Amino acid sequence: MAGKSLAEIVRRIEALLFAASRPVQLKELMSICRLRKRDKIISAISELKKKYNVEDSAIELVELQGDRVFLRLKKEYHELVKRYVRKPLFSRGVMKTLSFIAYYQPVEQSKVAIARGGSAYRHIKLLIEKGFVEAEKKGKTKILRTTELLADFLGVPNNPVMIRRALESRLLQQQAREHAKTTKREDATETKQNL
Amino acid sequence: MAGKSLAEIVRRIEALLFAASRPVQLKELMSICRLRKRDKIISAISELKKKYNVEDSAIELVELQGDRVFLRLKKEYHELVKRYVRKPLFSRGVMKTLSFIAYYQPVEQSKVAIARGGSAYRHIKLLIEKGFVEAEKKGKTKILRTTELLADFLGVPNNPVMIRRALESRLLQQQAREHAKTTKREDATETKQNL
Amino acid sequence: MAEKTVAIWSDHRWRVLFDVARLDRLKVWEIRLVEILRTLIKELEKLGVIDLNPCGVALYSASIIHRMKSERLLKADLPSQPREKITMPPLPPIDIPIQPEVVLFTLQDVLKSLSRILYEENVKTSFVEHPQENFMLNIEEYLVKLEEKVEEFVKTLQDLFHQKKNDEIDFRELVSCVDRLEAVRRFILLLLAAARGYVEILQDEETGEIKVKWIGGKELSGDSS
Repeated sequence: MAGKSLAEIVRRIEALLFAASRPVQLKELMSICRLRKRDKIISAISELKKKYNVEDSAIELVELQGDRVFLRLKKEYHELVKRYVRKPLFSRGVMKTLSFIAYYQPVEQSKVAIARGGSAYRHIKLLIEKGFVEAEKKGKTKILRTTELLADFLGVPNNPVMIRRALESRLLQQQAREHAKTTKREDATETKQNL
Repeated sequence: MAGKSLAEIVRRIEALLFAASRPVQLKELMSICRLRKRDKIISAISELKKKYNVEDSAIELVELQGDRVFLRLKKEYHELVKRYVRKPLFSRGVMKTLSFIAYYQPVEQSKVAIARGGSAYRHIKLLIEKGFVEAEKKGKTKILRTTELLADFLGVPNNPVMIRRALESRLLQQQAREHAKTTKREDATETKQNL
Repeated sequence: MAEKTVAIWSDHRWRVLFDVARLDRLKVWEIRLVEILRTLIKELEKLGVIDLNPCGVALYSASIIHRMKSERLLKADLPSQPREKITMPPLPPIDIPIQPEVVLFTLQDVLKSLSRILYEENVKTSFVEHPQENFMLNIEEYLVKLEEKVEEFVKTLQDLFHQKKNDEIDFRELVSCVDRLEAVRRFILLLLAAARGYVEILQDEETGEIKVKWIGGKELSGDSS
């Protein structure tokens, strides 16, 4: 595709990033554009950034470790949009299995099944399919780890310690929120009684 | 949200359209923007159109019948992108149900279920959700039709007769091509044997 | 005396000692041999009789179980530890931000599944009727189109005869590599071409083969360039 214009390269990259809904490797972008050199891809990405990374956009184009780019919804719109998107990606059960793996990784599949029950196997299959977990065979069982994709979503480097810390801090935030709610409710009751 | 700027309304609409990956009703857009009047939404949509409906874009914003808007990948990039997207299609079963409805429409839901089995109801739900099929109540059953969105996907006018004819003629062409291939192959084998 | 001890043979508490045939299927680490033997001895003492037959069987089973335990110990087959319990802090479910799920398919995919439904699977479709098509035929338009098609076809025939440098060809050549519908279409056009005097259609009485002969005159050798 040496003859293809920069505009066409930009469009192809945009097409792949839009449809993939995941971080895409530079290699894949080179393949879809039939280009052997990175420089044209890099300049096409800068062009796309001009379109998306402006203040007036709900979508952003981010570059991630490991030569990957990701077209995603800006964080501040997640909560807002969630109510209108009919099918969340994972059920609550699957998300709990994911957080278990993330917290205890690297962890044997059999241990996940003991802790999370029989349906854990189905959850794990789905999580692998969607690219959030990867499995490595070891004897009779499998060792599970979360992937870079999850680290990206949590906004931390892909390293078990950092991921655990991120989860712990989320847990603390959640507890604080719940505590605040209870206190507020108690205060309200007290005020009522005092009236 | 009367105080919210047009820019924020545009961003919210973009966020919902991006995340939903389906045609979204104006009503939903009004709700996410907490607006009671359509005019602001309409002007926000025009703003978004300026961003997407330009030549240099692989994504387009289309308005569909029934006050719906859809942010989608341009048709010419589907084939190209399909290889790189992990789960690009509806499952085989859903595709069969869709092509069955396209071919026999308007068709009663109960008949689709007889022909395609019990899981047809799940398929139909998904197809309606994604905007490829629409249902109209008629007595105890529903009459199913494919939508403008599908006709657009297939590149034919949205009219049952035209869709069926288009499908039939393409099928015949395909069979002729396959027949020609087989004959050619047989001829080649014969020539080899005669040598 | 034997009747008194029958109850002992069948009591589930000591079953493991009297069901000799099952010995090799036992999970030996789960058997509390000393406890079982003590209760058995107490029971026998209560009866106040000594029946050497069950005592012998029990002794034999006990010794086998004991031996099995010793052998397993040598093989380092230690009794399994109770499963390690994983104490889990109340982790919040990880909420994955919304990812769009773009559905991609093409006409080719629809055709593939349609041909599976129509030709490969035995799908019950006989009850599905196509709605009446609003078939408005415009005769004039139809005739104009037909004339155009005949003209096109005659031109193709002319080129074909010219290429072959022969004024007779086999009808089969005209319809090889096309589907049934196209073959019918070509046959009808051929009849029309014959009616207009461009070709003659001859059938060999013996073989039944159909030959097409160009009788369009000058056009064949003439001006196809």
